[in-house]
Amino acid sequence: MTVKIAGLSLANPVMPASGCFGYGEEYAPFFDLSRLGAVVVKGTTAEPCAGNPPPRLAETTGGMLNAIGLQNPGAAAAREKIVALQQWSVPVIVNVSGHSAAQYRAVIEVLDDLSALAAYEINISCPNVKAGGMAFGTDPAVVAALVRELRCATKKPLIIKLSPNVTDVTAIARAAAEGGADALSLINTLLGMAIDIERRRPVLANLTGGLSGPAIKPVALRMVWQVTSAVEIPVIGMGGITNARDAIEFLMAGASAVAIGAANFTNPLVCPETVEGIRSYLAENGFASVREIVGLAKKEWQK
Amino acid sequence: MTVKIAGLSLANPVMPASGCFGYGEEYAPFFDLSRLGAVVVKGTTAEPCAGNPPPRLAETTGGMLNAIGLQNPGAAAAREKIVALQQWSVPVIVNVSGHSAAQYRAVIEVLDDLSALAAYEINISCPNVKAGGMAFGTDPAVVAALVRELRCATKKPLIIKLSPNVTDVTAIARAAAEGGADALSLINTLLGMAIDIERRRPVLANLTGGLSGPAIKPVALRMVWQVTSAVEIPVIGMGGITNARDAIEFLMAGASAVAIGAANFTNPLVCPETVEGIRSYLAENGFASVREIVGLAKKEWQK
Amino acid sequence: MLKLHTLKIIKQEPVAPGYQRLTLARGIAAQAGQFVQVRASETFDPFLRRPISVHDAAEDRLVLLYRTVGRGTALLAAKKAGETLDLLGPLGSSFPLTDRAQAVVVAGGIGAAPLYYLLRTLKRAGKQVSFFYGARTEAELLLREEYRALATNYSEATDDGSAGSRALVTDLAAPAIASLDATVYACGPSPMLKEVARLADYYGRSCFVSLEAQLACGVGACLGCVVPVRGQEKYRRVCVDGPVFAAGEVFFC
Amino acid sequence: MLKLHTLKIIKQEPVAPGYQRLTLARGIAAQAGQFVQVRASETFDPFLRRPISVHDAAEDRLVLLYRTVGRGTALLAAKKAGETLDLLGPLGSSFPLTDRAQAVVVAGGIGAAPLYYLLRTLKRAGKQVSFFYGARTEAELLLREEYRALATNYSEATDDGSAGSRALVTDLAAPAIASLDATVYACGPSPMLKEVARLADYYGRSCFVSLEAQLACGVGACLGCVVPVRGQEKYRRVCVDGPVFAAGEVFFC
Ligand SMILES: Cc1cc2nc3c(=O)[nH]c(=O)nc-3n(C[C@H](O)[C@H](O)[C@H](O)COP(=O)(O)OP(=O)(O)OC[C@H]3O[C@@H](n4cnc5c(N)ncnc54)[C@H](O)[C@@H]3O)c2cc1C
Ligand SMILES: Cc1cc2nc3c(=O)[nH]c(=O)nc-3n(C[C@H](O)[C@H](O)[C@H](O)COP(=O)(O)OP(=O)(O)OC[C@H]3O[C@@H](n4cnc5c(N)ncnc54)[C@H](O)[C@@H]3O)c2cc1C
Ligand SMILES: Cc1cc2nc3c(=O)[nH]c(=O)nc-3n(C[C@H](O)[C@H](O)[C@H](O)COP(=O)(O)O)c2cc1C
Ligand SMILES: Cc1cc2nc3c(=O)[nH]c(=O)nc-3n(C[C@H](O)[C@H](O)[C@H](O)COP(=O)(O)O)c2cc1C
Ligand code: FES
Ligand code: FES
Repeated sequence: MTVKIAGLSLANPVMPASGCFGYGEEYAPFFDLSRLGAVVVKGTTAEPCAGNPPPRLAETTGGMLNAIGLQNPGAAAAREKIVALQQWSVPVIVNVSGHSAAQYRAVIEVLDDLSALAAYEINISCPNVKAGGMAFGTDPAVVAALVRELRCATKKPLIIKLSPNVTDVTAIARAAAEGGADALSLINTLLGMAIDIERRRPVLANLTGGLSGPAIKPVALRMVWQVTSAVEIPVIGMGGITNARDAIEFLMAGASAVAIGAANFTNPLVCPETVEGIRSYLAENGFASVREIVGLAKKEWQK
Repeated sequence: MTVKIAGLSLANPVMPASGCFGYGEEYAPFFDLSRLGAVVVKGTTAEPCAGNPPPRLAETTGGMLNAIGLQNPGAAAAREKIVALQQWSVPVIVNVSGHSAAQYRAVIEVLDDLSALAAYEINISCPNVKAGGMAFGTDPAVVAALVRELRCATKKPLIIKLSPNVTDVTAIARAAAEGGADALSLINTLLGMAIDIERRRPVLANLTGGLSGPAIKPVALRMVWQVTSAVEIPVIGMGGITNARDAIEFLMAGASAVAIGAANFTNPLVCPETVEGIRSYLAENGFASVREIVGLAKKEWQK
Repeated sequence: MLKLHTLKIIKQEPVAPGYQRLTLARGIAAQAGQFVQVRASETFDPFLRRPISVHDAAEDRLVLLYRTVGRGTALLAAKKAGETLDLLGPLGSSFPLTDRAQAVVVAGGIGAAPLYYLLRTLKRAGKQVSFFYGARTEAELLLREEYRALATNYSEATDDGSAGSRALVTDLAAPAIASLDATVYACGPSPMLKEVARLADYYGRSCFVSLEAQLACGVGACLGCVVPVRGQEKYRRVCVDGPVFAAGEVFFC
Repeated sequence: MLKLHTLKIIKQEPVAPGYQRLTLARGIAAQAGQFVQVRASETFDPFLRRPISVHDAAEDRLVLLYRTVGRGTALLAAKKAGETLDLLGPLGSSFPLTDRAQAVVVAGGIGAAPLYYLLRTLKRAGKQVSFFYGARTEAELLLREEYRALATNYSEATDDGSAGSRALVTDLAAPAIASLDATVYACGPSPMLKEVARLADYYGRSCFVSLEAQLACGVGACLGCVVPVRGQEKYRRVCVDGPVFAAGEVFFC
């Protein structure tokens, strides 16, 4: 079940998606966190961040909208929580968010000495983060420059998390790879909104929010397929995974590992159940390792 | 219940979305088509088109993928079907597709004398239609030029149907408006895919397909809100509408009318039920006309 | 006639592990080979209706026979007598009767579902019917006594030899197709249908097969359910041009 | 203790039109004010769990009282005795007992649900309880005799005067809050809670309110369910920091 991503060796290819698992502590009562391939923690900014005013959530068909607005205790306070995660001896991936390159760097500076911290996932895809009027993650040149700058700031692996709200996700992926990314995560949420027809106004106080859950799986899978055809670096696939079958779809599409977000809310055991489900699938179908199914659908397709 | 769009006067704001209602005949056994605000027929090309090989469909959570590939009998054969729709005395909007500006023009040339034809909906958002390597509907300059050219080809109203698979839908919307569009339709399907883990290959013979159904409603609603803030021309909102409540969300977000696609497959009466549902809502809430709720959520939001 | 019905469930019986027979309280004027589009849930998961063949029909009754394979059929199986079922139909083409006095009917697995009503229809029309029923194992020869009672000649084949011959049902049917001046009807997995079609073509029998495809609308509007047509750059819709096709039209045999 | 449970439904009773009481076969060590996250469907529509307060609890029993307002609660109401319910809990904070010997408890509509268990808890602790129960109409004063039996003093208010006083329940409760050296507890619509909090603050009573919000995870991980905290640039989570808050913490009164 082991996989290698960005120089990390993970016991299995399943991890929770950032922002859907806090700093791990909330799900520790449900299962042994060491059963995860890695833990990806909440988007962390240099300074503490209060986040957006409520309402922050809206349920949608087969999914949900969120506009948390990066509420987090800030990098300094996050240190403790990251260290506390060490007790599970599971690699910790820290999702880093900011409003400028300097802010991303600031987070790395505060955390970089933590041996518990296995890799950074750089969130350049939060709908609220702007650079020069355009969302950060939507301009290849901006992305390449940011990654290059962060590449100099740390020796730890850099995973760049891409936005799906773009015309051509492969252009952004290539820019990140050229900038020196070790791996890519995709997808972040689709930008959406909901209207409360009783109150006659948008449901979310932030107007728009990020759509996640099984509703977006087809879009996520398509982007994982496209990106893994466009770049050589490994991809962590996510977007709507709810069980092992979904996870296997992402692996077969070319992802080297998967992350599970909103489905944790419906089923707190979804991560360990997915690990076991993949394990059974491999055994039943005579595969010796996860690697054997990575990109398998692509190979079949090219025949 | 009457609404005005692109110079057309519709008895109510509800129409089926293109490609989900054939040329009307398939749903005529279920209800009186004159209860619709308009009928939007299948994407029609200059020449007959066989479409993509099967499988063309995949179900997804809260939606479906399709890769029909514009199967249609061609403009000449479509004439008859359009004329046949006249018996319902409901405005007929013809969805026009092509692989080049010349092909769009060719469709218009064949159909333009039909008095039964109330307006054209120009589909510049089909994932398979390419122009200079990039999908047609994703480059503002290409869109403006196409609309300008078609503007000269007909006196009938031109509704431009936009793709959601872009970084900035407002840029495309503005380009279409500047090119002379009378109205906009949005959204077309999101590009997605599915993998069959038993067969270890993509489900659709076309690899990717268009995602529609309630799963995409939040994205559609967001784009309708954005576009109706960016341009003056009216918008026909669509994407995941399944009942009157959904339709009212689109109207409140700024759409002047709505179209219903995939939900027809689940409930063949969804269109007339939505008309009645909107009528009841208006009556119960003391609104004298549909116009009074168009953009209402925006007004509340700006307060 | 095509309509949206809300029918009361009067019986929901397991007929074998994973197989259910559902009896509804009213007829919908369906013919053998036609199907209905069932709404398995009031919610949007699953989003699409599920096509199920008419297993048997009468004025006061509509019977479905189905296999529980996924979410939709599981939800259908959870419905209880007394509840209602929302369905669209009857849909699609039916098995045509011909002027031949004899018929060979070949069923593979759950493909037997629509053939029960066909057997009843053929019997009522006074035809001599040879019925060949194949399944993986004895347990999956659903309702075998009821099928047997409707056929002039009845033969069984299973993959594991637990009932009838341990043979492919097509091999069992081959001599009948070769020797009888019969119309051939078949429903089952695609390789089986192709072999039946090949045999029928070779011996000059007219042959009708019932196909499956992923459907969406079920009424011909979405063009999603097509199959290629022999020798033409064209597709036909399983939901309205089929599900029953002349074998020669859809197989390159 | 926090766990995922699959509990058997032993009773599903309508207690008024649109209101159900659901009794489950096993306790989960819940305290008054806590809630559970119920999975209304095995499918993904609805996608999220639904929070429902613990209406009553014992070693061998968990009781929920809920109003059918949308798809989730409708699916919950369709579940029958003998079926199971998948739930997460107990979750959230509970109503604290204080050293006061008296309590004023104010319920508005379905906000009464968690207060039943609170009344039982207060009674067991030997408190004198004045219970004020407000609803739109008599029919919505759910289980009124059971509530009445648990309170030392019991008063009713309805919007239409069909039972008790035609008054706002807060106006009815005001004299008690003003005059009794009591701890005040409330659950109901937000304007009601604000008014109770204002009264309690004015008369110097400690006051605990149970809040609602749209939840996703229910366990504190998603940060979706927050409410602003008085006088701070901070938010607190309804699901783990609440649903029961000290009134002064969440209302600017
Ligand atoms: C015209 C027509 C007539 C038909 N008549 C009949 C009939 O009379 N009787 C009958 O039984 N069928 C009939 N079918 C087939 C029937 O429509 C399908 O079996 C049904 O739609 C499946 O729906 P589902 O939701 O249960 O399966 P889905 O969930 O849609 O699954 C489809 C496939 O994916 C696999 N799958 C999905 N999820 C899982 C999972 N979690 N684990 C393992 N495998 C999974 C299933 O094995 C299945 O094969 C007919 C089809 C057509 C087109
Ligand atoms: C901590 C906590 C404890 C709670 N405890 C309880 C409790 O003990 N008892 C209880 O009854 N509730 C309780 N609630 C509230 C309960 O969680 C909600 O009522 C429930 O989640 C609603 O789910 P639903 O799917 O039925 O409604 P949804 O479908 O989610 O609808 C939510 C709202 O939208 C409206 N709506 C949605 N669809 C339609 C439609 N088609 N037509 C008209 N209106 C529509 C409904 O009126 C409703 O108000 C509690 C909430 C919290 C946060
Ligand atoms: C409540 C919530 C909070 C999230 N917060 C973050 C975050 O802080 N940083 C980030 O990169 N992604 C964040 N995401 C996005 C998820 O990590 C994931 O990319 C997305 O939800 C798609 O996966 P899913 O469909 O499995 O949820 C958040 C998602 C949700 C639902
Ligand atoms: C089966 C199918 C065929 C479609 N064909 C067309 C088409 O020919 N032309 C077009 O502009 N849009 C086409 N669409 C897109 C719809 O018109 C609509 O924009 C989209 O499905 C979103 O609406 P919905 O979620 O209500 O289905 C098609 C959609 C479906 C599901
Ligand atoms: S299922 Fe839509 S045309 Fe057949
Ligand atoms: S619901 Fe997720 S933190 Fe409260």
